[in-house]
Amino acid sequence: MRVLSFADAINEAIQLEMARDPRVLVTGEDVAGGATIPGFDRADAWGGVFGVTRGLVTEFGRDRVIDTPISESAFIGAAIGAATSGYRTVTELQFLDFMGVCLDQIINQAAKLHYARGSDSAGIPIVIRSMIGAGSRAGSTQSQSHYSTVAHFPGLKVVAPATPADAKGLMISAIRDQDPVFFLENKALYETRGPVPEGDYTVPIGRANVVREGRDVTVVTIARMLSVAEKAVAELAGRGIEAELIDLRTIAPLDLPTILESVGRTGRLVVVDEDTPRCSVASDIVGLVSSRAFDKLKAAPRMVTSPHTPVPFAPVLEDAFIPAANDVVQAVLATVGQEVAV
Amino acid sequence: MRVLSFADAINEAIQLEMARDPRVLVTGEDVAGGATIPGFDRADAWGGVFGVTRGLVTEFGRDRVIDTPISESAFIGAAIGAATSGYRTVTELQFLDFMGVCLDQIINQAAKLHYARGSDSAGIPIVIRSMIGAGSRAGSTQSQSHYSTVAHFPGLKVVAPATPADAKGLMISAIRDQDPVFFLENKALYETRGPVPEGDYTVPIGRANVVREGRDVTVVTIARMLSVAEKAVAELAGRGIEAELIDLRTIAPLDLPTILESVGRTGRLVVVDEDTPRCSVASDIVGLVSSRAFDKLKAAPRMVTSPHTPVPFAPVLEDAFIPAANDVVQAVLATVGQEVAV
Amino acid sequence: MNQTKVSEVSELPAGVPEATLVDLYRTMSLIRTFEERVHELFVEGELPGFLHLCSGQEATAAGVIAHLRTEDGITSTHRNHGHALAKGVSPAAMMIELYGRAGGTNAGKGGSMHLADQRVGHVASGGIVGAGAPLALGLAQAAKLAGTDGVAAVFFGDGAAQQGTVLESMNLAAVWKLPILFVCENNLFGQATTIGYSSAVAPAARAEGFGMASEEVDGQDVIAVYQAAGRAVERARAGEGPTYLELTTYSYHGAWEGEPKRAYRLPEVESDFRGRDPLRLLAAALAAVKQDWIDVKDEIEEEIEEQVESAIEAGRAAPYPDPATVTEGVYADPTVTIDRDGLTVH
Amino acid sequence: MNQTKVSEVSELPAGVPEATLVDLYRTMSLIRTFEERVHELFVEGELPGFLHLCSGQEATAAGVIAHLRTEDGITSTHRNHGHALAKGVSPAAMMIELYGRAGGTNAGKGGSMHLADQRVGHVASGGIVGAGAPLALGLAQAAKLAGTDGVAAVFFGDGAAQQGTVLESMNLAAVWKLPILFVCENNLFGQATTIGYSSAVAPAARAEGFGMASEEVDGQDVIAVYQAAGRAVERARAGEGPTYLELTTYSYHGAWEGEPKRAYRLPEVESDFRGRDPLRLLAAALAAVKQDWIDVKDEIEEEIEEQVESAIEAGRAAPYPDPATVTEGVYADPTVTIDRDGLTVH
Ligand SMILES: Cc1ncc(C[n+]2csc(CCOP(=O)(O)OP(=O)(O)O)c2C)c(N)n1
Ligand SMILES: Cc1ncc(C[n+]2csc(CCOP(=O)(O)OP(=O)(O)O)c2C)c(N)n1
Ligand SMILES: [Mg+2]
Ligand SMILES: [Mg+2]
Repeated sequence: MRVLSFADAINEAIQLEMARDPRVLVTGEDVAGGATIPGFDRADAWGGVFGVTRGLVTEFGRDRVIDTPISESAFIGAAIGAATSGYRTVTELQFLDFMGVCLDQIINQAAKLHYARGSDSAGIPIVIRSMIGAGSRAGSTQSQSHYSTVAHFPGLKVVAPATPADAKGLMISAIRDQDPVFFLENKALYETRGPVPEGDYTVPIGRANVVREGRDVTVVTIARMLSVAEKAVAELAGRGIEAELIDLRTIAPLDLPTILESVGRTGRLVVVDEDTPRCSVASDIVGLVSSRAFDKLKAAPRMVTSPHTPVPFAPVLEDAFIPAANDVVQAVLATVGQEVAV
Repeated sequence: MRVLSFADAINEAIQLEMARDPRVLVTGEDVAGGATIPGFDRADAWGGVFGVTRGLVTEFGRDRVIDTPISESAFIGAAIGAATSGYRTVTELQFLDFMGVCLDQIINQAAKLHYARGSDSAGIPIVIRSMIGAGSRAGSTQSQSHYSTVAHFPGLKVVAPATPADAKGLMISAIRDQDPVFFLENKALYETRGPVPEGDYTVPIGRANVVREGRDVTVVTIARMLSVAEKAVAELAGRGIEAELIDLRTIAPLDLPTILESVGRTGRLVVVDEDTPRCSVASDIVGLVSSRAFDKLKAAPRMVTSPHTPVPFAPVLEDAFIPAANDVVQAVLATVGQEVAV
Repeated sequence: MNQTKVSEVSELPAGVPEATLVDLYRTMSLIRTFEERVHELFVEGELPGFLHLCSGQEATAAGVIAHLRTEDGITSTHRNHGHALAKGVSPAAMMIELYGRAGGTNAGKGGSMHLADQRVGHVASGGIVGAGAPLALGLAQAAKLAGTDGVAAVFFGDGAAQQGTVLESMNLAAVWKLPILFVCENNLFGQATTIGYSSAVAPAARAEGFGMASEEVDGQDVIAVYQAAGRAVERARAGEGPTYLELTTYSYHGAWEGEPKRAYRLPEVESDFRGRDPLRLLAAALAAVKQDWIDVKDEIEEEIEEQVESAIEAGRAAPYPDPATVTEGVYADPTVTIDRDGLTVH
Repeated sequence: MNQTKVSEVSELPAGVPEATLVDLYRTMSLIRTFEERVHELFVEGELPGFLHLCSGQEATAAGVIAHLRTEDGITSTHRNHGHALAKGVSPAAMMIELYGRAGGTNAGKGGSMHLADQRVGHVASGGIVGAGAPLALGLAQAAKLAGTDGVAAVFFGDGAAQQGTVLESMNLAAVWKLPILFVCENNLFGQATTIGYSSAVAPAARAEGFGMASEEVDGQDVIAVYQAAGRAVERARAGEGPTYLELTTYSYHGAWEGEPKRAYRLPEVESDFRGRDPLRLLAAALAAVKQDWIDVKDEIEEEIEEQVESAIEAGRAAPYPDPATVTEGVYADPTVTIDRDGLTVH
């Protein structure tokens, strides 16, 4: 199959939906680039900091691919308002770290309007693209992955693809969804490449993906942590430990059944999450599995997360901050070891 | 001992600290009330929507008890800046529901400045007072308890007292603390009364309180949920089930040791949280206990929370939304029942 | 910028048809009657909720919204009853909602602060001060993209005028040249904070700094409001961009129902405004030019009385919502099947 | 409001001592040399990080900060090296931080975007556009409460000027009449978005709408900047409140180091600004009046060259931080004992 980068897969998904549905818009800081500069309606435009929306303004024009001032509350709120008029805006909150300047529009307007208006509306179909992930030496305010804070709010959907194929399929689903969808893109994945089907297909929101089957332990990962866990799983296989690997893909609504089904067979759980630990998706999943499948668990479920600190800048510190394959290996060995010890 | 309301206990704590330390300030919308209205420097001033800061402007004047425009980012950020100059501002984010308009100053500035500046500063000593809690028929944007979203961030401390005595002691600790402290006040508690020691005392931040000892099950509560759980515990005692009741008091940093010590004896855990379930403090505690004390658990740990919905307005709906004593009773019976079944 | 002077009494201006004035009176009278009855019902303990009434401010809702079509969307605030009624939301549906019953505007899930009815363009209101401004930008953007001459309006208070959300929305409206009205209802206070303390200048003074037209208008004088709003709406429909209207008015019932003390509201200020009550001002103007005004007025008020009483009856008669519906309708997507904890059910 | 006209070349104005001009040159030269070497080291792959350099914008930092005392606090942005150097942060400590080593300004925990040194009043910078404005309000409030004539300054860009956080901070500064300078470094772009698209008017035009004084100044002309800042600081120290300065300038290295394409930056615009390079303008002005300028200039540049090279040496020589320190210093309170997961340890 044809191979694309994660960034190009997202670009293709948006391009296809914009071509299919004239009510799909793209807004955000520099999503086109160079607005009002003579000649920059065209291919020279930026297409976002990492070029994910490059070329869209060329094909669809400035009316549908709209640069904005640095006013996230205003333009994300505008996307919500336009949604009540039937438009579907793919808007960009450049980094999830910036949510604090506009979160009200997301958690109190987008998330609640449908319910608080009596649940008889067509919903709030918007997609909020946002970058997550440490490792780019950007420091404490441009490296975070605090998606548990948005996953907390009823009314929002939150997806975090790990592969180019899922990125495309989830983006198409997100754009067609009737509800607000937070679409998280780990910076470190943009250049990763993988097979991506041509044309129009969807990956369902609310479904985790069993990437690898295994009998000994269930390892659940989010976004970039899939690749970290894959290294660990390969090493563990060498030691005769067969891990079942589940890429969560959707953070909210959570596909607990798929996790429970797996834990029902393996009896062991390790959740790998790049976020910090308190009130995280990792502790959420461990808590939910423990309360709903306690009798299935053969050993203490474990979480592998970043430490409870801001993201540090210095490479040696940041590398120590991000969960590594060896952390996953150790966690799995501990869950298995516990039983051996019993 | 002298009896005070929850609101008056907080007022007394702030008054004592302002009298003790001239660098303690109070800011927020109408924390005095009637700024620039002739004659309203005095006792007639509001002292906040529920009068919690009433009288402070009379004693300390407009320079230290400062009304603000409805500009939460600006005045909370100002409190942070003033903290770097040695002032200790008790600032009010009227309802936690409003955090979305100013969260950046809280999670990226207050929470991170100390660490990101190299951890050699005197910290960011501010207290952010904020109301939580449903039941006042205010609807989806003035009734929430989503403190897990702030507890998630390293660098912040989060406290939520349940009694007047703890409210006073925790407020004094919060004002003296070197770090930013989120001080959560459940509206429904303001008029509740209880014994409050005179004068100057502190309740340590980071310590849960074992309110009642019991051998059968550990019930952990947050803020107002203590009173809900107390009803349940009384009913359970009637059925011969002795619950150990722990009032969390501090949400971050979490006093897990006290919970683990209790679960070590009871083998059972029920967490009662007024917040919605996903990535909540309830699932966090259940997750942490399950991963760290798995072998001590005799039955599936449980959480009692509000449902995954915005807070509805209609009394019959809102009453169905808020966790009730019977929900706690049922959860405890289930944990006990499970073992009986074994 | 064009500054309409505060007129002590409004004589009938050319160009405003008498029938329009009568309609304006009808709208204001409906709002006044509705709010006064809600006040009584709350005081009597019959109505639940956290209520922010707009008695005294009727001219702002009536005068502005008179220029809007059903499909012209508005966003409003915690104090939205007047905007809702002027926009054509059913008083009965509103009252059923306020009673917390089933079958009202919001299925019991919104309440006073969150009243909305998309079908008549009352798109959203809510408890977050200033939050309506960005939403209204989207309504205006949609109208512009659709190529209609539709407009949008956001209502907000003098307190909200200081919120960054509103300020950056003003900038975006100017940059995108959107067909939108920023309607600042300056009732002198944000809770107990005077406008003089929350802003060093009149909020409308900011518009120019964003490249936006503005007018400061006497918000007690519905004719002046109607005329200023007319100019703003015309400008918007003609593609000339946004306008900021600052309407000075007063809330007879203070900040909210049950507000502990209102001592900060100086009696002399209040009596000034009550002396220039928007309904009385318009009634006086109409009496001066319209022979049969007294009869028409009585008729209107009788009608409205009946309408409001039957709305109250509807509220009392409506069934309570089924508690089970609390977990329904969190997501619009019909394919979502989740349990009480928000977990996917296969 | 007083509007300084853009002067084509700045002849020596009365009232600015020659020594001050030489100091301004020294500061700008330090910033330029530091940034150019950082650029080279980044291109060579020696320096890590997400770097936003300020070559071309030296006059804004130098001209404004020349009026500030050590205890006058500033807050800055992602593009803060110039402000840090002008405020007196040690180039070696900065370079050590940029190298990600131990012993620098932020113990390796901040990096380029978060440089700070409280001891010299460089209180905070960071990666959130506009976030420095509220913090600076607090610095000014503290100075005012302490009864000193201290002032604060917040630096921000033309893009940040559209952020609600900045706008509502302007209002609060005016309402509280704080001793603060809002310094808008208008370098024509926020990333690839032109100021002409992000704002319908010059950002400084907003100040008046909040009741704040303002000046628009040629940000290439350090003398003009120095004079305007002098007026603003004087006003602030005298208790006359805040001032908004909009300084038009240009970033030679674009938005950030490694920015993919700069085609959106029209060559003719760039060469205009390079033709009015702030160092060259000041050097020309000094050459015209100061006999020994050539020698003084050489001396200054030699000194600075050494200073920057030794800073680089310090960066290269400094030890790497101990990875274990990643979990240290999250809280300032010495009594907090938590584990890696943020849980209390008894
Ligand atoms: C973001 C936010 N901050 C604070 C509040 C609390 N609050 C509710 S109403 C109000 C006053 C609003 O004043 P104004 O905008 O003038 O409207 P008015 O009530 O006078 O009609 C405040 C501060 C809120 N609802 N939202
Ligand atoms: C709140 C927020 N939104 C968006 C960004 C992404 N971002 C980083 S720099 C930048 C451009 C800033 O432009 P300007 O304020 O003019 O400063 P300049 O880079 O031109 O010096 C943007 C949009 C951010 N850091 N913070
Ligand atoms: Mg008001
Ligand atoms: Mg710029």
